[in-house]
Formats: sequence, structure tokens, C-alpha cells
Amino acid sequence: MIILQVLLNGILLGGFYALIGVGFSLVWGVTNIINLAHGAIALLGAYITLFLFQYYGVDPFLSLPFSFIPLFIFGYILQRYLLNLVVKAQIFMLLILTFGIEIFLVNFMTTFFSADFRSVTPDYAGESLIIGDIVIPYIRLAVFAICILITLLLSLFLNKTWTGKAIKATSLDIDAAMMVGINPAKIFAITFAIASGLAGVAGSLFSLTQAFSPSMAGSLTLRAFIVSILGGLGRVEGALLGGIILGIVETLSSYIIGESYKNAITLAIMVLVLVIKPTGILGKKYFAEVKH
Amino acid sequence: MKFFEVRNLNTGYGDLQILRNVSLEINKGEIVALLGSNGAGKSTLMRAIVGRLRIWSGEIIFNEQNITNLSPDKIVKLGISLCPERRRIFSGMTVKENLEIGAYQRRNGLKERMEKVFSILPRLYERKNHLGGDLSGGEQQMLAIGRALMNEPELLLIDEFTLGLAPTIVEILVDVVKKINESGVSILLVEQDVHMALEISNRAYVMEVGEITISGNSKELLENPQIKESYLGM
Amino acid sequence: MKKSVILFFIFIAILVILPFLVSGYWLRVLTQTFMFAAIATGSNIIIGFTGYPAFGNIAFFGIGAYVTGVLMTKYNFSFLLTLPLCALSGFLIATLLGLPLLRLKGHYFAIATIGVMEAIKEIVDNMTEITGGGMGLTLPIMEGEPAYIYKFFYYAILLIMLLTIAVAFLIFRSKFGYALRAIRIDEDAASVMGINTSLFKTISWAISGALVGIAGGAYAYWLTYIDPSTVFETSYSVKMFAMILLGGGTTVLGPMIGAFILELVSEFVWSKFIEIHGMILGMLIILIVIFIPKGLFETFKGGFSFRKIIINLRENKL
Amino acid sequence: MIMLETKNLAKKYGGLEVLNNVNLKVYKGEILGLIGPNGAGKTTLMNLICRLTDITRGEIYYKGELINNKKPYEISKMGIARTFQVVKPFKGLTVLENVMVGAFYGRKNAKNRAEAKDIAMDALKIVGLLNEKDREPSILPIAQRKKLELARALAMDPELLILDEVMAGLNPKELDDIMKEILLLKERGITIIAIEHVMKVIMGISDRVVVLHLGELICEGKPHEVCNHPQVIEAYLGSKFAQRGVA
Amino acid sequence: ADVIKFGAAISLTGKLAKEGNLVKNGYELWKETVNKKGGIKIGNRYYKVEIKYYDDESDPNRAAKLVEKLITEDGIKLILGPYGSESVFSTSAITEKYGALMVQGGAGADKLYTRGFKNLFGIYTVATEYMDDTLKMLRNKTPKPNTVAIVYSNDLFSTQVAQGARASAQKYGYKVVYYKDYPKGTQDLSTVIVEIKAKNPDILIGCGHFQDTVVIVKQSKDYKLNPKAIAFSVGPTLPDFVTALKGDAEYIFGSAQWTPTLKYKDPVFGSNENFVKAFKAKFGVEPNYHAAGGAAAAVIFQRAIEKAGTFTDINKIRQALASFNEETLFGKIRFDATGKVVDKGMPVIQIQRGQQKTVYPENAAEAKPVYPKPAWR
Ligand SMILES: Nc1ncnc2c1ncn2[C@@H]1O[C@H](COP(=O)(O)OP(=O)(O)OP(=O)(O)O)[C@@H](O)[C@H]1O
Ligand SMILES: Nc1ncnc2c1ncn2[C@@H]1O[C@H](COP(=O)(O)OP(=O)(O)OP(=O)(O)O)[C@@H](O)[C@H]1O
Ligand SMILES: CC(C)C[C@H](N)C(=O)O
Ligand SMILES: [Mg+2]
Ligand SMILES: [Mg+2]
Repeated sequence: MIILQVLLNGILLGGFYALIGVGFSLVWGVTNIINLAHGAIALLGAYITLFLFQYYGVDPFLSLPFSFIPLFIFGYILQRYLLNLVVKAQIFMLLILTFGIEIFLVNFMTTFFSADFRSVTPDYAGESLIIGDIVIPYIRLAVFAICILITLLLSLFLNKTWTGKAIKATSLDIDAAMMVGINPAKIFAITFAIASGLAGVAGSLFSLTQAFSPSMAGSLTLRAFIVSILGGLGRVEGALLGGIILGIVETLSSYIIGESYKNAITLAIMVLVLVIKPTGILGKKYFAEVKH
Repeated sequence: MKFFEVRNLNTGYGDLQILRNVSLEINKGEIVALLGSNGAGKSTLMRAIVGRLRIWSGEIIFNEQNITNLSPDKIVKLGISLCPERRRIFSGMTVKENLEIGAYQRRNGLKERMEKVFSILPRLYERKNHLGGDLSGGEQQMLAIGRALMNEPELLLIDEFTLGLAPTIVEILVDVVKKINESGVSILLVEQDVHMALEISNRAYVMEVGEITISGNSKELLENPQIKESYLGM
Repeated sequence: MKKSVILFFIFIAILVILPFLVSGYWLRVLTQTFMFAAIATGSNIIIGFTGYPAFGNIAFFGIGAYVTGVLMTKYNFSFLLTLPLCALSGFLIATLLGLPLLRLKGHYFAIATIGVMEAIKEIVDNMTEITGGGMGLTLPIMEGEPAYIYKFFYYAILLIMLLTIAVAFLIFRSKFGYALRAIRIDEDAASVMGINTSLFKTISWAISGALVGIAGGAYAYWLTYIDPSTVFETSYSVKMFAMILLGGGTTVLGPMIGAFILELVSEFVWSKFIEIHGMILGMLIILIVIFIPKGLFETFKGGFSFRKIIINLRENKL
Repeated sequence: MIMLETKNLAKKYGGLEVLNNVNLKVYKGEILGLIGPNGAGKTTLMNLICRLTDITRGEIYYKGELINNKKPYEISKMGIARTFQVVKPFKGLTVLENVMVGAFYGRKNAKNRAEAKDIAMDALKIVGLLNEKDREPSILPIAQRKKLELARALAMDPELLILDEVMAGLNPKELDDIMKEILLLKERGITIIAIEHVMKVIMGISDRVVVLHLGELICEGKPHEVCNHPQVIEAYLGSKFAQRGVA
Repeated sequence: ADVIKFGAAISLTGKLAKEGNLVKNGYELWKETVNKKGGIKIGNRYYKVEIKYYDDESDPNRAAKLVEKLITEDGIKLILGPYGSESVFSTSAITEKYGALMVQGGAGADKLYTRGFKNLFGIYTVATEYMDDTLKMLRNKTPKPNTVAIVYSNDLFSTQVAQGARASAQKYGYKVVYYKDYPKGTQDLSTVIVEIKAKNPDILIGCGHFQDTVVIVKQSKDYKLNPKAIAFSVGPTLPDFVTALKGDAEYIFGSAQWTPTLKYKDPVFGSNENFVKAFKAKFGVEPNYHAAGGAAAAVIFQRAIEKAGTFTDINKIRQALASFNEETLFGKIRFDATGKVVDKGMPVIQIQRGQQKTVYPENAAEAKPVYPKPAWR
């Protein structure tokens, strides 16, 4: 019975991981930027939710648009006017650059929101659906549902809209994209904006289930990282799968081998997937092949 | 009034100047060939025309509009398309998706245009659900041309479209280019097969180390002794 | 080349006499700088020369630290005796890891090394019996006057840095170095030219691991207290990478120069702006990447000029 | 004497059969022209010989020795050198240094920089790139980059040289020059496999031509025999070409 | 002017910034109070206090470097401790080597005092004694608790707290049914909670850091883990605990080095009560034990200097500290030969109606402990 509960926990957790990972993966696949500031951006979303909840009593779920929109704009500006200036430099320069942004954002948050751990606890927190011995907290269920929904919407957006197709084309070949009249600078910015907006939403949801502080940015980024690798870069469905796998691996390894080996096992599995199938489980031919 | 004109163009990469005072014009409905040995700067000129390279000085006029240093997407929108060297198709997208995205700046009438492209290039229709990257070299070149046509360009720039292709395929592609031209599209053609280029074009320019040195009627150039010696190897 | 070699030796000469002129604190700052220079230069053999971005190379630093720590506390080894063993364990572990991991490229390799680093950290964390786990390990404190101890570590770590640079230099100039650079640029082409790519990659990582391991060993004895989260520190990885990029990874001295600039600048920044130094450091990194993305060495090898900055800026823009 | 021989060689990518029972013979001292439509498997065949890709089935012998299980670097030490259809210069190294890598690690196995440099200079002289020796290869135009590929291969002191479309993109005049150089190499005793779509070149230099179509050898013989072979005209040359005659 | 300079390398940013800043506030309030009174009195002269701070970024290595800077560059030999056992560990090695002196109110690991150092004095009750009073208090309650689950973060301090808790539990006759660690900084503990739930313990003890405690409480509620008492080593004593958890924080026990309600006299502030008032006036919030620890460490340092009659002769000050025996806001402070405080005890607090109430020891208690804890709604 415990094992069932543990598996379920893993899947629910996985929904959140998928949401934090999907934007990261998208940015990586399309712009070839590993955005180390992703976690920090997610935390900005968490602070927005906290702020609205504390001062205006806005329900955390209702605050999602309020964290999406400003961070979407923030992401757009960041890519358009900063990252685009250097996208053609060596890939690792970009890595360092996003790390610089992370340091900046984390310290910014520490200065303005303090290093305190915060958490958003609405009245209905802690209510659970109980089926026999199995407990399903409503909040986690809702978070999971929202994560799945958003991921699916994103998938639709990428496959059905002109902008979505342009994003796909740009991720395959920037030069060729320019030849057909796509402005990659704009596409990059939109991609980054979407990713940031979704990170913000993920952060908002995060604030409901966990305590957060600026210092947690790194570990969120690491999760996003693993999700992208597992699922395959730039692949929305991949992120969903990767997230759920990560969730299950974490809870299951914690149960079977012990909490203290959880990270080691998760990372070992990530390395294994890398070695066996570097494009990730759902990686598609020609996408996100190592670009230099 | 000129359909397309390049005036005293200077440009290059970083500090390095490649093109010097290049001037050239294309009239509506013409095929113009651009010849020159390797590294003369032909591809560079094409890149400059479509806005991929900053122009240092000089200007480019298209349909009475100054398009100097416009961004590539605006130039594509105005109706200039480029089939770049080495094809550059989207390997991870199907043939159909490749064509669709070719219409990014001309979304109306996409269906009809795709029909038209398929009728010019029937081979693409047969492979419409295959990934671009899985096509053979010749098919990829057809796809590159087809994709450019989806933008309904008035001026089509084609860079070395026969490179590394089997003679049968070259033959087919030459016919395709002629057909496209007959449908009203003006073409600027860069080609190493000087014979073929001069045969299908109306006029031609010869570029040497970044400068235009010879220009004139293609048929006449075929007989030009200088051309014969240095480009036709006779 | 000639000129930079002469400059380098003058620079080293200054470093050698410095301990007689400056205080303990600056000695410590410099010692730490040497340590980073050694890590960056050693890591650069795999990262810059061979083109395999071993982001998690700090793993070998941690391994070295724990080798020294465990041997000194549990087996009463003398410090100097542990250093060759640090090198050896770095070398062996890199060799073992190299077989599966060096098949990956680019980002993927970088991530795999991060994964490996975290996993090793966790293992050390859980081997409480031997390593003290999360409670860390306290090494014996060196006998003697503080002044003596600090000079000892200053010179010891300076020597380690010089050793690392010497090894990097010899590799760079050798036939082997050409092979590594060929591998960096195109592995298929390298292999048909007769280069045994998998062997050479592995050797280069192993050497890199050995050198970084020595630095780790010295660090452990120097700080006397190590625990998994301080020696397997991701931010050290990032710092190391920033140093390599700042100075230029395709050169021998670039990483060292990067280390000196970054450490000394952040020292300045830290002491001047206590509250907001983090934000300033972030800004600084951003500015470096925007304006000198190719690294100082590469960008300004013909002398400083604004034109080059502007050209770079144009080139890297989308 | 047979230099290289493949027996029933086959290659599959996933489900796609790219090469099927290829039995190729290369004789010492000859120039063998290899032609065939795009995607016929020419480059793949060369990749197999250099052992860059796995063999699905069949054997490859070099000078009588089975080389199926050799690594690319071992192959090159045995005296096989090649150029790449998509050029692969070592960016960041100068032209000279590029060629030195070949001298260091090919069959020549130069022991030190001085020796490697001498070998490299010779190779550069042969292909006519001496003037560019200190330039960075990525700013060279394609033709010169192809020459660089050639120089690098030569510096390895090959017995068998594989040229994968080194002449694509050259104009007729340039073609004449490089053809002469290749004939000179043959005189030095190097066996050559040349892949080319420019028929003028194939006709001009080959002692023998083989035609690969859909992964199978469909024809082999003297250049003019091959050119008039109906299957080759049908699959590769096209009717117009046949009418126009061999240039 | 006549001044005595103290130095402190403390976490103003990074993962320990929160606690670091609280300790710094304690130092600041002490400095202000002393200076208002004229300063530290040596002989007949008054010396103003100055404190030089550096930010160690929560990195023990940086902290060591900065303490070295304080000693060699700034010429300061009176070092106020940093926050956190790791940093105290690394910095005290430096002070020891240079013969400088450190009094610290920010670290509780036992291991600090096993190195034979002469120049380190710590006022925190050590980790292994952390949960002792809590378990002692609970042992006679009805319904009698029999089983204990202990879960701890894998770091120096928390591991030692857990070890101590296990020993205390055995000492008081409980059965330890669960004893496991988790990696520092874990964000999801659902599996751990589910496992503990299967053991159905009477008491749940969590030894970790603030964010872990929040996660444990939230997930206990999510998964309906209902022990009769929940106690944490660190967490409930921070004001944020209630802000973050709201109603869910109710009835959770915490161990405190100090609480605002303790009734001690103090040589600088007059009394504990006055300290609390002054702190509120200056910083607008109620002080917790981190801040009090900072202030108390400084007070003790000051008293030792005054008793030694010198601020330059480190030896004399050390002797004054070794024989220290005085009541301060932190309690009656005496050090043993290793420099750690002895017999200080560990007040227990419980969250009641959103307030931290001291419930143990009885003489300082403001309220009775609520036991058993009502089940989650
Ligand atoms: N990105 C670049 N940076 C610097 N120089 C370049 C770059 N691209 C091309 N060049 C140089 O510009 C010159 C002209 O190149 P271009 O590609 O325009 O020649 P081309 O006439 O198209 O030749 P080909 O027939 O080989 O395609 C060459 O000398 C080349 O080395
Ligand atoms: N790595 C690969 N994965 C899958 N298919 C491949 C791969 N490499 C080549 N192919 C396929 O194998 C076939 C043969 O390709 P190859 O490159 O050998 O042709 P080629 O004869 O050299 O053609 P060209 O004259 O255009 O160079 C093609 O259909 C190609 O798409
Ligand atoms: C909570 C504090 C009393 C203990 C501190 N975390 C330490 O490391 O010692
Ligand atoms: Mg060109
Ligand atoms: Mg080929």
C-alpha cells in the first residue's frame, strides 16, 4: 500500500517538475541557451503570489495570470535586449551569462524580500482526498492538473500556430529561418518569454506546497535541467514525461534506498539516459543535435 | 525605372572588406547569372542583398524602394527570396511543413501556392510526409527552391544549386528554374557551371576578388575570349 | 609569445617575493587565487584544449580533498605524501569515468559531469564511517607559527599552480596538444588523421583530474576542515568556468589570468559593497560576457582596442 | 595487385538499406572513379572503409588484411587517407598547423614539430596553398578549403587516397589545374579513389570507373564504356548528357 | 578616540543570511547600548565599541579568509563569532592559530569543542543536548507517549542533534521507531512522511533547518500524519514559522536557546525583559534566540574584558572567560575546560494561538504545554 502512495506522490510531484522543466527545455532546444536563471525567475513568480496573497488576499490559484504576464514581459525584454546580444558567442559564455543573471536576481530578491523562507498557506491547504489508505492532497492534485493542462496547451501552441511553427523552424536552423522571413531575434524573445512566464506559474504553484527563499533558485534549476535531459530538449511532451519520471524516481528511490541517496540516484539515472540516448527519451531526429 | 539595382556596394566580414563598389541590375523577368571563381564574393553579395550582412556603403533598390540594411524578414516580405548555398532546409520538419513555413510572410493562399509548387516539383509531392533531412541531396535542393517559391517572390536568388548533384538531377533543376522564370519571377543565379549558366541566362556579370569586371549579354559572353580562357577552360 | 613568457616570469618572481611584503590576509587571498588558477588551468586541459566542457571537474577537487583528509586523519599520512595519491585518484577516477562519459559531447557532457559530481558528493556524504559524512572531517593543524604556516601554504599552492601551468604548457606545445586541439574541433576528422581519439580524450581528462586533485588535497590541509558541501561546491565550478572563459580557454595562461582578475576584482567588490556585492558580481559577469566574449587573451592579443569590442559585439548579436 | 577489396559489404541505417552486397576492388596504382546519383551510398561506402561507421555485413580487406575490426586511427596508420565531402578543417589552427596534425599522426608519424613542419610544407606546396599557410582555414573560400583537405591527407603519406568530391564547386579552369595535380600524385605511386559528380573530371583522370546506384554496383569499366552504358545513362547521366556527348 | 574594535565575519547573504543578520542585530544592539552608557570600562577609562563586519556569504572558506583579514589586516584580535557551526569551525581554527579570541553565540555542534582549542568560547547549549529537555518534559504526559520518530538533515549540526535526541529518548525510556536522515535542502519529503506514518509514532522529532520544518509540517498535514507531539530543533522559534504555516503551526514544540520570557538579569541591558524591549524598539520585531545569542556573546566578551582590565592582553581575557560565572540575558553562564557552556538548559516553546509560548522549564513557563496535539482537520 505504501508503495502505491509513494508512486502516486511521485506522479503528482512530477507534474510540477514538468512545468518547471518545460520552459527550460524549450529555451535550451530553441536558442541553445542553458538558462541557469530559470529557477530564480520561477521564484519571482512565487514572490508575486505571496505578495498578492498576503496583502490583497488573492487566492494563489487566481494569481497565476499575475505571475505569468509580468514574467513573460520580463523574459521577453531579457532575451531581446540582453541575451540576443551574445547568442552567437560560445555556448559556455551564455552559460556564464545566465549564471550572472541568476546571481543578480537571487541577490536582488534577497535584498528586497530578505532571505527568509516563505510559504503560502490558504485555508484549504492540507485538505485531502482519502481513498482507503491512500491520501491525495487536493492542492497537489490541482497543481498537477494545472501543470498537465498548461503543458498540453503549450504543445498545441507550438504545433498549430504560426509563431509556434516559427519557433520550431528557428530551433532547427536559424539561418534558414531568416531565409523564410522569420525574425529569430523576435522568436528567441518570445520563446524565452513563454519559458519565463511558465516558470513564474510554476513558482506560484511551488509556493503552495513548499517553503521557498531566494537561495532555492539553484535547486529548482537543477530539476528543470534533469527534466529536459530525461525528456529530450525542446520537447514539450518530453518535459511532461521527464517530469513524471523524475518525480517517481525521487520518491521511489527515497522509499527503497533512502532519502539520503535520492539525489545521487536521480543524477545517476540522468547520466545513464545521457549515455544511452543523449537526445533524451522522446528526443526527435534532427532536433537539438549538439550545435557548436 | 529599375526593377532591382545594386549601387556601389561595399561590405565585408569584421574588418575584412570583400565587396568593392559592386553595381548590378536586374530587369523584370530576367535571369541574370553571376559568375566568378571561388571566393570572389558571390555568396557574400547575395547575403548582403537579403540583409544577412551589414552594408558599409552603397545602396540596394528594389521596386523603387531602398532596402539597404533592412532586416532579412522585411526583405523577404517585400518579395526577395534566397536559396542559399548548401540548401539549408529544416531537416527535422516534413516536406510539407518546410513548404508551409516558407509562406511565413505570405500566409494567404497558402494552399493554392503549395499546389502550384507541387505541380512544378512533383517529386516533392511524392515525399511530402518525409522529413527534410531524410531526402537525397537533389530532393533537398528541390525543396529549398520550393520553399523559396512559397513566398511568391518577385526576385529569386539562387546560390550554386547544382553543387554536388548528379547530372540527371541538374537537368531537372535547370528545367525547374526556367519554368519558374517563365511564370514571371526574376532570377539572380550564382553558378560554377559557366556553360549552363550562360545558356539559360539573359545577361551575366563576372566578379573577380570582390569587383565586377565583365558584364554583358550571355550569348555574347559565351564567345568572349577572356571568359573562354579563364572560366570555360578552352 | 616571447614577450608573454618574459612577462610571465617577471610576474612569478614578484609572487615569490610578495610574502615578505604583505599581510596574512593578502597572503590568504593570493593563496586562494593560486588555488583557483591551478584548478582552472588544470581543468582547461580537458575543457579548453580538448573541448570537453567538464563542468563538474570540481569533483576531482573534492576527491583530492577527501583523499588527503582521510589519509591524514585515519592513517596518519604526512601531508606531502598524500599529494601524489590525490593525483593518482583523480587520474584513475577520471579514466574510469572517461570511458562512458567522453562519448557525450557539448552540453550533454557538461551535464553528465555535473551529475557525476553531485553523485560523488552524495556518496561521500553517506560514507559517514570513513569521511565523516555531513559532519565533515577535521584535519590536524600544521605545527608552527601562523606566519610560517601561511607562507608554507602560499608557496606550496604557488608551486602546485606552477606545476599545473608547466604541465599544461608542455601538453600545449607537444604533438599530443595538437591531437587534443584537433579532437576539439572535429573528432571524425581527427580520427581519420590517425589520432586515437578515445584514448587521447581519456588521457587528457585523467591528467586534468590528477592536477585538480592535487589542488584539492592542498586545500583540505590548508582549511583543516572539509565537508562535502564545501569541497564539491557547484559555485566553484562556475567560478572556474568563468575564469577560463574570461582569460581564454584556448591558451595556456588564459585561465590563470582569468583567475587573478576574477578573484582580485571580487575581493575588491566584496570589501567595498557589503550589502549589494552579489548583484554587482552578477552585473560584472554579464558585462564581461557581453563585451569580451572571446576572453581577454584572444580579444586583446594585439593590444587593447575598443574596435575589437565593438566588432565582437556585432558578431555575436543575433 | 589488389589494394582494397570489399566483399558483400552492406550497410543499414535503421531500416534503410544504404549499401547492399558491394564488391569493390581497387588495384594498386590506379585512379578509380566512383560515381552514382545523390544518395547512392558513395560517401557511406568510404565511411565504412575508413571505419567511421559500423559495418552491417560483409568484409573489407586492405592489402589482403581484414580490417573490419580496426579503428579509424589504425586505418590511417595503415596508409589510407581521405578528404571529407563536407570539409572539416580544424578551425582555430592555421592552415600549416592543420596539415601538421596530419604529419604528426598519419603514417608519417612525425616525431617533433620541425619534422612535422617540413612534411606539412611539402604537402602545401603540392596543392599550392603555401601562400595561405598562416591563415585561418574558416576564412578561406571553399576551393582552398578543399585543397587544405587534400594537403592534410597528403601529409599523412597515404598509399590509398580517398577524394570525396574535392572538386565540387570549382569552375572549369580551376578543375583543369587540380586534375593535373591529381595525376601527379598518381605518378608518385599513390592509389586514388575519386568520387565526383563532374563528369569532365571523372573522364579525364580515371583509369577505371564504377557506378553505384541504390546501394549496388551496377557497372564498372573504362570511362567511356561506362558513359555509354544504358543503365548508367538512365540512372545517372541523363539523356541530354548522352546526346551532348562526353565533353 | 578611545575605542575597542571587535570584528565579525558573518553571513549577510547566502543561505544563512537570515540567521546571520539576526546575530548581527544582536551585536548591533549591544554596541549601541554599551556606547550609550559611555562604553566599556577598563580601569577608569571608557572605551567606545566599534565592530568591523565582513560578509562571509555563508561560505565557511570565505569566513576563514575574512577572519584572517580581521586579524592581520585590521589588527583585531577580539572576534565575535559567525553564525553556523561550519563557519565557526573554520574561523575558530584561524583565531586559534593567531592567538586571537572568539566568543560565539551562533553554533551548537559538539564537535567544535573536541579540538583542544583554547581560544574559543561558545554560549549555545550543544547539539547533543538540544532535544533533551523536550523529551524530558513529554515523558510524563498522558496519554503516555512511548514511541519516537527522528528525522534529520544530513549536516554537522543536525546530525549531532539527532544523535543526542536518540540518546535522550533511550535514556527516558522511549522506543525509537524511525531514525533516518535526508540530504540538506531537500524540498520534498513526502516519502519520508508516508514511511513515518506507517510507524505511527507518538512523538515526531525533526532536526533540520527552517525550510525543512515547513515542508515536514505541510506534508504531515497533507498525508494526515498525526503524532501526539511534533517537536523541532530549529524552526518554531523563528517568527517566520507562524507566518509561513499560519494555523498549521499550532501546538508544535520547538527548542530554544533562549526565549523572550526568561527572567534573567543582565549586566548591560539590566534584564532580559529590557533587552527584548530595546530590541523591539530598534528593529520593530520581537527578538529570537539568534539575536539574543549574538547580544549575549558580546555581553560576555565585554564582561570578561572588564574583569581582565585590559583589551589587549588576550591571555588575561581568556582567563577571565575560563572562570566566567555570571548571570546574563542568556542565563547563568559558565564554561568548561573545552570552552563550551555548561548546564544552561534548553527552554521549550510551543506555538499557541500564533504565539511562541515558553512552556518549559516550569519556572519560566508562560503557558501549559498542550498535549496531545489535536489531529489535523
Ligand atoms: N564569415 C566570414 N568571415 C570572414 N571571411 C569570410 C566569411 N565568409 C566568407 N569570407 C570570405 O569572403 C570571401 C568571399 O566569399 P564568398 O563565399 O562570397 O565567395 P563565393 O564567390 O561565393 O565563392 P564560392 O564559389 O566558393 O562559393 C572569401 O575570401 C571568404 O574567405
Ligand atoms: N547517419 C545517417 N543516418 C541515416 N541515413 C543516412 C545517414 N548517412 C547517410 N544516410 C543515407 O544514406 C544514403 C547514402 O548517403 P551517402 O551520403 O552515402 O550518398 P552519396 O552517394 O555520397 O551522395 P552524394 O553524392 O549526394 O554525396 C542517403 O539516402 C542518406 O540519406
Ligand atoms: C540553529 C543553531 C542553534 C545551530 C546552527 N545551525 C549550527 O550550525 O550550529
Ligand atoms: Mg559561394
Ligand atoms: Mg557523398
